Amino acid sequence: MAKSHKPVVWFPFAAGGTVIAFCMPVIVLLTLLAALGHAPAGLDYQNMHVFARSGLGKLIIFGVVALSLWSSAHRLRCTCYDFGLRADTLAATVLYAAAIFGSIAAAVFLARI
Amino acid sequence: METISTDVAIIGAGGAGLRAAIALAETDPKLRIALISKVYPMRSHTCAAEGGAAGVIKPDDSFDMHFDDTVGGGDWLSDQDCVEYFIHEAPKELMQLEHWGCPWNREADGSVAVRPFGGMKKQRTWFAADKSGFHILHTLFQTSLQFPSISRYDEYYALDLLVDEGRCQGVTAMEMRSGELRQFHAKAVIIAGGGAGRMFPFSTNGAIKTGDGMAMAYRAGVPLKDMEFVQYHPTGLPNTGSLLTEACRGEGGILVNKHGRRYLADYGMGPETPVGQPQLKTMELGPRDRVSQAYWHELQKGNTVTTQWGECVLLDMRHLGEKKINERLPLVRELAEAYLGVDIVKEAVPIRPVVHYMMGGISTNTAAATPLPGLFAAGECACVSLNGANRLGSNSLVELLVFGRRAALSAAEHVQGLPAANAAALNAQAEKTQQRIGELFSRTDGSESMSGLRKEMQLTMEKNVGIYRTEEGLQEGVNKIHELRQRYRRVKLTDKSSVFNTDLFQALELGSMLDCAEAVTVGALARKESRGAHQRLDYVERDDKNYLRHTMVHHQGMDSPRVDYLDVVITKSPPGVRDYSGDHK
Amino acid sequence: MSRRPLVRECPPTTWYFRQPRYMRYMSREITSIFVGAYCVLLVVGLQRLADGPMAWEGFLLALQSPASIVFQILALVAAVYHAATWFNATQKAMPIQIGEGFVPGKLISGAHYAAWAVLSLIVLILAGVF
Amino acid sequence: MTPLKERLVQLEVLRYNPDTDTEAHFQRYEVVCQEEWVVLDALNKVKADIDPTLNYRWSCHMAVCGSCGMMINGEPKLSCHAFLRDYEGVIRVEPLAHFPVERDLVTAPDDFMEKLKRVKPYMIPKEKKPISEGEYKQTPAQLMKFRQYSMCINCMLCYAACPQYGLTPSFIGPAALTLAHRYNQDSRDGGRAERQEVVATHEGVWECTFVGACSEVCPAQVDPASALQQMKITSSLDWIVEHLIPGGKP
Ligand SMILES: Cc1cc2nc3c(=O)[nH]c(=O)nc-3n(C[C@H](O)[C@H](O)[C@H](O)COP(=O)(O)OP(=O)(O)OC[C@H]3O[C@@H](n4cnc5c(N)ncnc54)[C@H](O)[C@@H]3O)c2cc1C
Ligand code: SF4
Ligand code: F3S
Ligand code: FES
Repeated sequence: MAKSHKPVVWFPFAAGGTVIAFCMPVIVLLTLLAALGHAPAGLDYQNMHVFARSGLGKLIIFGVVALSLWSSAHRLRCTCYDFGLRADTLAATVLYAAAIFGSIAAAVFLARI
Repeated sequence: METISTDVAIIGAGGAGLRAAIALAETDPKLRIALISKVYPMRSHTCAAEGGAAGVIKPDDSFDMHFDDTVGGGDWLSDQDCVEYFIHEAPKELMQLEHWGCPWNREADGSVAVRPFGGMKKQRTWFAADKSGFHILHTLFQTSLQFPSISRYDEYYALDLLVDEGRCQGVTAMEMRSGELRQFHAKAVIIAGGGAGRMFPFSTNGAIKTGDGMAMAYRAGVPLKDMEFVQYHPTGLPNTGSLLTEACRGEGGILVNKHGRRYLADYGMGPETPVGQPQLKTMELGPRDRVSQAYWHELQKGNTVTTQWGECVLLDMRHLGEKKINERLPLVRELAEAYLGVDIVKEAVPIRPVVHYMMGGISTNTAAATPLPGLFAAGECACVSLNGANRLGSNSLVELLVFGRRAALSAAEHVQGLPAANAAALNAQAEKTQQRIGELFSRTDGSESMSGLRKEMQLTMEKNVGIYRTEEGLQEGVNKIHELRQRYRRVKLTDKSSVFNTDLFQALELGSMLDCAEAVTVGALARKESRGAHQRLDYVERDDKNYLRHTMVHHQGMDSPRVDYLDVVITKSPPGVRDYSGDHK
Repeated sequence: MSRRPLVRECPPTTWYFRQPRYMRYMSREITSIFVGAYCVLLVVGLQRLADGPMAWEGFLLALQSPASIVFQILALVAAVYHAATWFNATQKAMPIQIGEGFVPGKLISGAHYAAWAVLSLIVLILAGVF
Repeated sequence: MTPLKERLVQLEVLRYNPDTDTEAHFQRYEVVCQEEWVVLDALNKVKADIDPTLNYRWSCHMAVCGSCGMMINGEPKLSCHAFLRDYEGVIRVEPLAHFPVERDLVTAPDDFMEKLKRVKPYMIPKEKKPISEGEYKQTPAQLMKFRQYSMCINCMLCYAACPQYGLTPSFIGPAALTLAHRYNQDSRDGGRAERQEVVATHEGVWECTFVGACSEVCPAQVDPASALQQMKITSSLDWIVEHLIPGGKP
């Protein structure tokens, strides 16, 4: 048995899990406020645009989105297996591809801002 | 019947068996080793040992002191050449275990720590919290995994030795999961089958300690030595018999009766030492036989505490404080809490003496050899005459190592240049075992229930061969066990299946225990003196003139066994007085 | 007659009904569906942000649909549940030994909770919620 | 003297005898027990007084030999440490999950035994030295670093609890991996690289999805889940060193 290359996917999963834990609840809270019609000032176009245009802002946004996507994709892959879906390679390919695609999209959009 | 050819067959994979296997593998990697055990190695009862293992290591200690403690503790029934060998090997073996990874407790500077123990004049007991035996067993088992020459036969129940041309040449064993009998043809056999405490109803011993190894050798003509010396441990839980290690007292726990008196002071172990400052070989750190006997006297005087589990005395450890208890006696705390509902940090625990260890066993010499060529024995099943009339706590675990290894060296030497076995003769013998089992299965007129016989045996042993013994009681015990052995021939199997038939194994174990029980009772009746763990109310004094000798009990089929004696080897310590009062220096 | 061991399979699609702790595990794992979906929402939001003020306003407006509200509530629950399980796990993954003893697990997890609260508060303040 | 409280206990025990049965079935027993007894005591009473054909393993009756693991009301437990006082109604007793059943409550632990061997759970010393040179020094702090992981009694409850082992039997599993960790963490040992050959494979730590059930059922507080998560982190760091740092050796 050769050593596994699992760390390639597991490390970003673990990093993403941490990012989700720390950041996601508050981000969802913000958009939920917006959804309830109480959008905080920070979500105004002006403010968001300034934030997303700064280098640091871009980095933070991309980091959060990409790592969270990856982490979720990886966990979903395991969950598929847990639910009895034995086509693990297929699940992995589809989900990781989706995560990568999402990340690239995020990068492209960020670049356009 | 399938035949398995090997160089050395080891029966038992507890501490002694595993140590022997490793020693053989290290001595000569070409030797084929069959390690046969009725349980997976890590289930062996060595795992239950809590307190620790004795070996001289600290600068204030000396071999002479360990020698004196062992010989005196054994009431001068130990063979002194054997003790001499043992004490010198002990530290080496414990160090070897350290090198194999045993998690011994440590001093701040990283060296191995030792603790005080009953009957020892110096602190010399190596320990791994209160799971010393557990760690020793698992360290040995795990170490053994690296040797390809050790073939394990786990859950094989060994039945009979194969003896031809006056040499032991193998053993028959049943694979428990298939019920198939196998014969092991071996140039040498080492028995490491453990003790036989299950003869008694109330014991610290696990269910597997049924004396199979002793009985096997005994039936093959090897005498059992000093079987009447049965050790009671003073501190067992009154309901399950689970042991609260001697380390409870080593760390400073005290024993009190219902009046709160530290009664040991009344039985030659005083004067009282200050609470929480245990003094070696005094009061609570007296030897097991004395401390257990003191309980009996307290019981007679009505000084015991009546609990729902019977008459008890109290073991008080509250003054040690929670921190020390958690650090040094975590298992004790857990056991008392779980099985008795007593938190030792807050309450004194009711305890009573419980059968613990067999000083006697298969007669071996210092080379771990039995009188039957090719047969070696080590561990609790053997009586190499280290422990004499009373084993000191923490000498046994080391005995497993020292004599497990010694048996291996002797066996390795024995197998050199042996002629090929006469397979036909061995086959014929194995067939006999086959028939014996077959007969047990096909017996339809069996009238005796196994659990019934077992209960009668246990009650007899408790009643007639307990802490204190009398001529009358012993005679009754001898008669009763003899009767039970006859009745055992009509024991009936309810379960006739082939796979993992524990009804069958319990029946076979009962047979072993009855054989051992007969040796115990007969030996005890014949020994008309009081020495160590053998205390007679009708012969209260030690009688060195007549009984400074080992009892040798020889199997005589269904007849009563024959008893003769063997002189004790005395090299430098003439019999003296066992002094456990505070005055000894 | 001989051995014929009975193999009792672990049912691959329904095993998690066997023990409550398996259900707890599965709920933790399932949070990833909501978190993942929410990430997609974030990417869409980025796109809208890139498309200009009108698009962004439209995005914020679209968030107010009932379906979106329900989804975000679920996503919030999932995110919080994830966070709790994650912080509780830190003490297992990263035990800290000081001398002979270990830092109590509760302390390690607790520190994470505290950091989480502080971080969330800062974000809320920066976002102008208060 | 407080009298012993007695109680009529109903047991529902899974029975299977390969000689006669094609399938397993439950059998009901009623035994009078003492309130403070454990399930094992009840089984012993059944075997002695009611049904000698009932089969199960046990020895120490003090939760240290690891032989008496069973599913009790669906939960992996040592039957000598499962107190009747904690149960009401009918108590359902089954053999340990995820292992083939030889007979009644007796399972075949072969797979576990083989895996144990594969992780090399023995000292591979950093530097060998003869016994005569004395002990390898180890401070109490260094001892505490691995002591918890050396407490495993090999009872296999964690295997019966871990669904990933049930679903993917090739998984090395919690206890064996934890023993590898035990030696890796031992200051005297230098065998980690060898053990990684097994630990860092797919069948090693990577099959674990941190269900955590192993640690919840462990009767010896070994906390295998913790060991496995730590091993995932160190194995990942190894991978980075090995693949991303030129000439890097873990
Ligand atoms: C509760 C307790 C605490 C103790 N504490 C201490 C202590 O602190 N210090 C100390 O020095 N000593 C202690 N002792 C004593 C010591 O632990 C034992 O004497 C010792 O462990 C016995 O080891 P052994 O290898 O001889 O036998 P065991 O470990 O009992 O092993 C016997 C082996 O023989 C096998 N076997 C038996 N019959 C058969 C058969 N028919 N076929 C195949 N295999 C068979 C078994 O499977 C087993 O593997 C304690 C004992 C007990 C019970
Ligand atoms: S880790 Fe715990 S549950 Fe698993 S085998 Fe070891 S002691 Fe048993
Ligand atoms: S239950 Fe199984 S999945 Fe991992 S944390 Fe324990 S091994
Ligand atoms: S009987 Fe030994 S662990 Fe239960």
